[in-house]
Amino acid sequence: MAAPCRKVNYQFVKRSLRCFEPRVIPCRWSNTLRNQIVEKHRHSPLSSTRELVKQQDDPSDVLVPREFRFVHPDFLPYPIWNRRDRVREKLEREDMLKRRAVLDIPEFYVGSIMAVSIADKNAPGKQNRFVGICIDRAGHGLNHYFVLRNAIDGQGVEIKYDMYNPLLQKIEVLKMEKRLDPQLYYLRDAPLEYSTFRLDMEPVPISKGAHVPLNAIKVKLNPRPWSRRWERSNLKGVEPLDDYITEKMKKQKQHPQIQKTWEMHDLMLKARSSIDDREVDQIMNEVYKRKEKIQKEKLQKRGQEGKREGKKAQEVRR
Amino acid sequence: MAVTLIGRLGNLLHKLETLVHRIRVQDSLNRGLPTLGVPNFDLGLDGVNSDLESRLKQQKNSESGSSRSVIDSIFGSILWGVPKSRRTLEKRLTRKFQGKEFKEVTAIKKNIVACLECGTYHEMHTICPKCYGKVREETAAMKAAMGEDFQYNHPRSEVVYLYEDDQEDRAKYKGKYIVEMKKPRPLWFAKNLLTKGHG
Amino acid sequence: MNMFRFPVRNTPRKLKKSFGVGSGPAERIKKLQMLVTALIRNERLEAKESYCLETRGYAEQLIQIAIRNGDRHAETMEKADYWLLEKDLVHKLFKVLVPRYQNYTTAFTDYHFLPKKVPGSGVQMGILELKGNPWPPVVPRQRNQKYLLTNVLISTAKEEYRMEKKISPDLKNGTHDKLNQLDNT
Amino acid sequence: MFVRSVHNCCRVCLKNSARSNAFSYFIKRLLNTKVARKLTNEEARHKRNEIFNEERARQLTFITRIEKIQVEHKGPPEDCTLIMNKGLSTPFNCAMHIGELLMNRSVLALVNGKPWDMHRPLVEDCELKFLHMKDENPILSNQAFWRSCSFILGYILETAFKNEHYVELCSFPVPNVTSGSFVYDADLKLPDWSPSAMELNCLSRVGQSLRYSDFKFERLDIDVSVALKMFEDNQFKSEQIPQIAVKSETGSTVTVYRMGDHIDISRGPLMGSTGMLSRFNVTAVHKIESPQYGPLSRVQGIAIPMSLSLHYWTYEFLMKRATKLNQAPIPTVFQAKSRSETVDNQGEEKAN
Amino acid sequence: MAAFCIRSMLLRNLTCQNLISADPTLTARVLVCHQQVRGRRRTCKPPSWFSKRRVSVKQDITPENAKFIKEVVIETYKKPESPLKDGPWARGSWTPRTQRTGVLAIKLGIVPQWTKDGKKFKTTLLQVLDNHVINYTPPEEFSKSMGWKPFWGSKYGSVVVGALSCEPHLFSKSYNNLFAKAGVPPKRKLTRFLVTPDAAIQPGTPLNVMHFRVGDYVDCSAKTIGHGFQGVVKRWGMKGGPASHGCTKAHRRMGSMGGGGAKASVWKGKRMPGHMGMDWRIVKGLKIWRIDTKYNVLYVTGYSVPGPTHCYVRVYDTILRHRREDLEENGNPPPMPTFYPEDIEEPIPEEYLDEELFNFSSESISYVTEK
Repeated sequence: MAAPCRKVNYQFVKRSLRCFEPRVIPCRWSNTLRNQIVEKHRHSPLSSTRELVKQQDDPSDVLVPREFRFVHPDFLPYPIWNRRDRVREKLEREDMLKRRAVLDIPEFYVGSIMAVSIADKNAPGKQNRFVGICIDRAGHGLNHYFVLRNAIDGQGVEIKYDMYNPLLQKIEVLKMEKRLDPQLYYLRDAPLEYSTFRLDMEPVPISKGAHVPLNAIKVKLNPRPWSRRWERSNLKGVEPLDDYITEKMKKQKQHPQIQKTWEMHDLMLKARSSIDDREVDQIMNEVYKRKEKIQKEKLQKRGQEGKREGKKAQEVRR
Repeated sequence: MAVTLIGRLGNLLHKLETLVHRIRVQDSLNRGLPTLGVPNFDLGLDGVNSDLESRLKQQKNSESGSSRSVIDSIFGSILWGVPKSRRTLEKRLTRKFQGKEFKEVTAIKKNIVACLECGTYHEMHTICPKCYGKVREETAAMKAAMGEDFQYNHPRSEVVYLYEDDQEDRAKYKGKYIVEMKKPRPLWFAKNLLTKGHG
Repeated sequence: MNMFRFPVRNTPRKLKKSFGVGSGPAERIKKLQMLVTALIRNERLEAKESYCLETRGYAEQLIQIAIRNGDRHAETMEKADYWLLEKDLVHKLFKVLVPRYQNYTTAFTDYHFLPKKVPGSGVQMGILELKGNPWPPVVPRQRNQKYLLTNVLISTAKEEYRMEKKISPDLKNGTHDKLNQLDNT
Repeated sequence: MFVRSVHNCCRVCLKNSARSNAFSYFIKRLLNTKVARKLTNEEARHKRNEIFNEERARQLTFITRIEKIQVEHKGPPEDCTLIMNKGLSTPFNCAMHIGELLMNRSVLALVNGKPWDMHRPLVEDCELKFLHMKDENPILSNQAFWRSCSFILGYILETAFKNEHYVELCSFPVPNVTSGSFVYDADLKLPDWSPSAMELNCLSRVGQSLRYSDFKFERLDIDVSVALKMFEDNQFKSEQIPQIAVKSETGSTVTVYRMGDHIDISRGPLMGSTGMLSRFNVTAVHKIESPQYGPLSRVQGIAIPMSLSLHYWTYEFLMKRATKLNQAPIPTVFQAKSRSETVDNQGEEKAN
Repeated sequence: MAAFCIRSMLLRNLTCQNLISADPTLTARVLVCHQQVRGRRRTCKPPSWFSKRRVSVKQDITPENAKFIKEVVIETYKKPESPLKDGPWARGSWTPRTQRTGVLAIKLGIVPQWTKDGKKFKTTLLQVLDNHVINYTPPEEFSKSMGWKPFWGSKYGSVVVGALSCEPHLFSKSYNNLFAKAGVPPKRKLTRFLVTPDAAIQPGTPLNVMHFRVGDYVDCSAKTIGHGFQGVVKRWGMKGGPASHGCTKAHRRMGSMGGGGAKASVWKGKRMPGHMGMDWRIVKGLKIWRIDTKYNVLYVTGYSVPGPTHCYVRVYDTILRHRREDLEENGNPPPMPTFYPEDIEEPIPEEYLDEELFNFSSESISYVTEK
């Protein structure tokens, strides 16, 4: 059977052709710029507010100690790269260094026992001093914080301090130590004796240049219930939990959805969620140089003051 | 499309014809009439067997009994849910070809370029299919020339493929794994391109 | 900011299941292991676009850590062992690829689009290759464009422009400095 | 004014009554005589075309029997051998057999290593290659393109002006891409006219529209006598023609090209068709003084072929340069030997 | 003040894209879509009548030549044709009714700051990159160019501000011609501010962060983060259905859509699934706490400035009356029509800090009173 030959309607042809026109439909007509483009405009010779690029020093010319990055984790920026900005991080770092020039923030780690004095309107002496073990430190840049824990009158107390809070008067490290785990929140489920420290504890001296001692103590947790499922996070500083958990829980722990073995070797996951080593080197290099400069200035100041005092003393003697 | 539609209609009609024929045969058997070899289903057309036809017509007129009601019921049930008017070709085509794939196929491409080497047309962002075909063949030959080492025991140094006409470079590749290609180097595979892509 | 040498998505692609492997994150990694192994062995892959681009990231990262840490680093060795299913390739990674890419400043891999056989249908296929491989090049040789009509016009215009600028050299200096700075960045 | 009014009158008469045929005829004759008094470019072109057609028809009569020749094509898309007609088939015809790509992009053909026009019939067994603008060394095609653009400038000058102005084309120099512009020297007979930017635009538009009309360049070798007859209205050309003919191989032939209805002398080769133009601009009209021909106008332009894309900003930068006076030699009849090498239009060559 | 509010609402529809007409002479003409649309136009596609702005020309140019062309571009725009040919325009004086132009900034992110009382709060960093005034249209012309009669009469003129200079090779000719008057390189982004005629600015004037002062209040408008097509639970925060107990296919659905009886219909404006985000939003009355003149950065209160990192933000003087009172009463007018470096003789300091803001280089805050 032959199809009837028909005259094609002009309107129809027009309409159908219109729908074939190549259209560029962006999925998102975005109002946002990519990072590279912003950087390009910041250094563009056409720009009126151009940022002059200084010759970047080789990271090799200043020898930054390898430990420096572990001492100052607060200088590392937020790792998700599409939310980062160079200028913001730079300004943030400037503020941090300014604050560090005023307040002496010592080296400490999770597990160290610290004393922090902070200005408090409602405290009796308008100032409050708290001693405790550092169970966590986190946050990037000015948002960096640490948590101290102590048991006072048989009651566990935890205080979170912003590291760059201007109310902080003094930070002392009473006992420099490291623990086996990056976070010690399991102390909440441990007997109180593990987190009890005397408020008038005297600082334990540590010789300069010596390695930070590692406290390999194994904490014995209380029986369940716990605040978290500790059996699932592979804790090193805790005695084996096999006595406390049931067979079902052990089985659940082995479940691939919980183990997530595929994430262990996921190279891109790591690359996306952490900062590249080269960049860390750059940042630490910059910070190290600034800190050295600040220290020199401080020393000079002290020297001058010392001289003045000496002169005064001499005058008095005379 | 129209052809298929009309074809289907034809099939349907044919089935109807056979069905009606069966019913008639049954009818006539019941009434003791001789069966008809040919389906003599007429819709007002002049059939060949005019006398038989006239006889049947007479029968129909004389007894309006069970047979008519059966036919009506069948026809009625089929014809009820049928669209009354035919959809125009334009409407049908518009509906049929509104899919995304169809637009992609029919859209006029403005990014088509000709390969400067072989003159094959391809899209600007893609590589030339003809040139790549040659590359594939040559690569397969090179892999075959290396033998089992390629698949199971990969050499621990850079691999160099030496064609017949570049034997004098052998000294240059000292310490490298050399594979002999027993044929001259193809014209399109220039030698100096081996050391490409630095930095 | 972004230290990747090649375009990277914020979120990883979900790879559809294919023969031998299923779907889900674990199977995705399994598929990628196979692809990375194949890439390191063959130095050139032909696969779906999404497969190629996902493989690219993992292969680049693997080579990068191998270059940085060397074969004496336990963690790197563990990663190499995990990602290369065929163990003769571990030697290839450290003995062949590391010296090859030691001084590279760009990506180690290249990606090319393959044309679709039927327009408007089918999956986009692509080619992923390691740079500096011994195979014939996929992209035909770069032609010398110096003598094209437009280039002849521009380059002669450049000479004339420079001649004019010589008369007023104060203008010229500024631009060159700027351009140099631009290059440095 | 008079002509116009008479014309109107004539129209009215024709409209109103059929009986006044005699009168209208008289008026028409009057009109004709009036026009003939002053020569226009249009008429001259018409005449040249007629002569061209006659001459070509005459030359075609020499081919009494169709002979076959073997053409070997080398290059992409594939090497092949074609059997073509001697004296009739052109490289363009070969390209039609091989593929659309070659038809569209080829500027020139290389026949036995010699540059050959796309529309010039092949005369013997040969090896054929096609050249395009994106070749590795496209100097030949660049020159052909530049020369064709000069040729087109001549067409623009002849057609763009009103009928009152009789423009006499003189010659154009050897194509020199490095100079940044192509040139045509002509006597516009408008001593006080310096074109405004808008007027230059109008001139450019004529060239730009050629891209869509897609005229092909046809070549014809003619005898001196025919050439002289063809260009008898042009004082410059008629002076140049005998000198060109002497230079030629036979000693008495002149090569002319036709594009659309425009005919000019050129040594060639020229590009295939005007469809290859992408951008075309007439950039400047300068006044020059020739020792022999007196005051002339040097018209300059710039163009880009279809296959090479350029952003408008870059193109405008090049256009700015093309407005400067081109330093090509000024046309003279009797010139020194050294100069002749740099002159392309055959009109200049006789001087040696 | 009501006029202000409605004006700001109108600005949503009049985005800068409207400015790009094919004819360069119509730079100031505002094109408005007259098509009657029910509800808001939720599409990412530009209307058909926009002329194409971006072009991608693959030039067959050698790298050396490309570099040369870049050099020419820089040379061309280095000393732009002086817009001061007709002399600098007269500068108006500030009145309570004055509406100045704003700037087009880029959001950098969020950073905490402390007051001198020791209170922590979040600030948003906005960088003003390479802003120039591209065009000014006086009120009489502007009110006519709309295509409809504005209800504010001829009160406001318009100022087009552009940010981020680019090479002209990225854009079409019609777009590049928009910048001929100002004599600046073509900008990546344009926006328009309505201004009173006393705040008229000459085209070509650079705008920088000193347009504002510390302690001023500003409004920020930007496009929010796009989420695509979303259901009611994410879009409107509805509760959804129960997870189990016989719930079939209704875990994340909305409940009832409307009542019965007289209201037996789905009312207009019912919250339903649809496109979420990617929508203009204005946040009003944000205080400027700190200004960094080296990097041209504003520190603005809060983390509610819409949009992701590196999105464009329109920043302009606030329209909230109680935030403008300070300017009116204390006779502390902002620089008019914008800040000119000639106004200040001494060099500009690198940083301006609010009086209440804690300076990180000062001593820690202490409540202990020394006796």
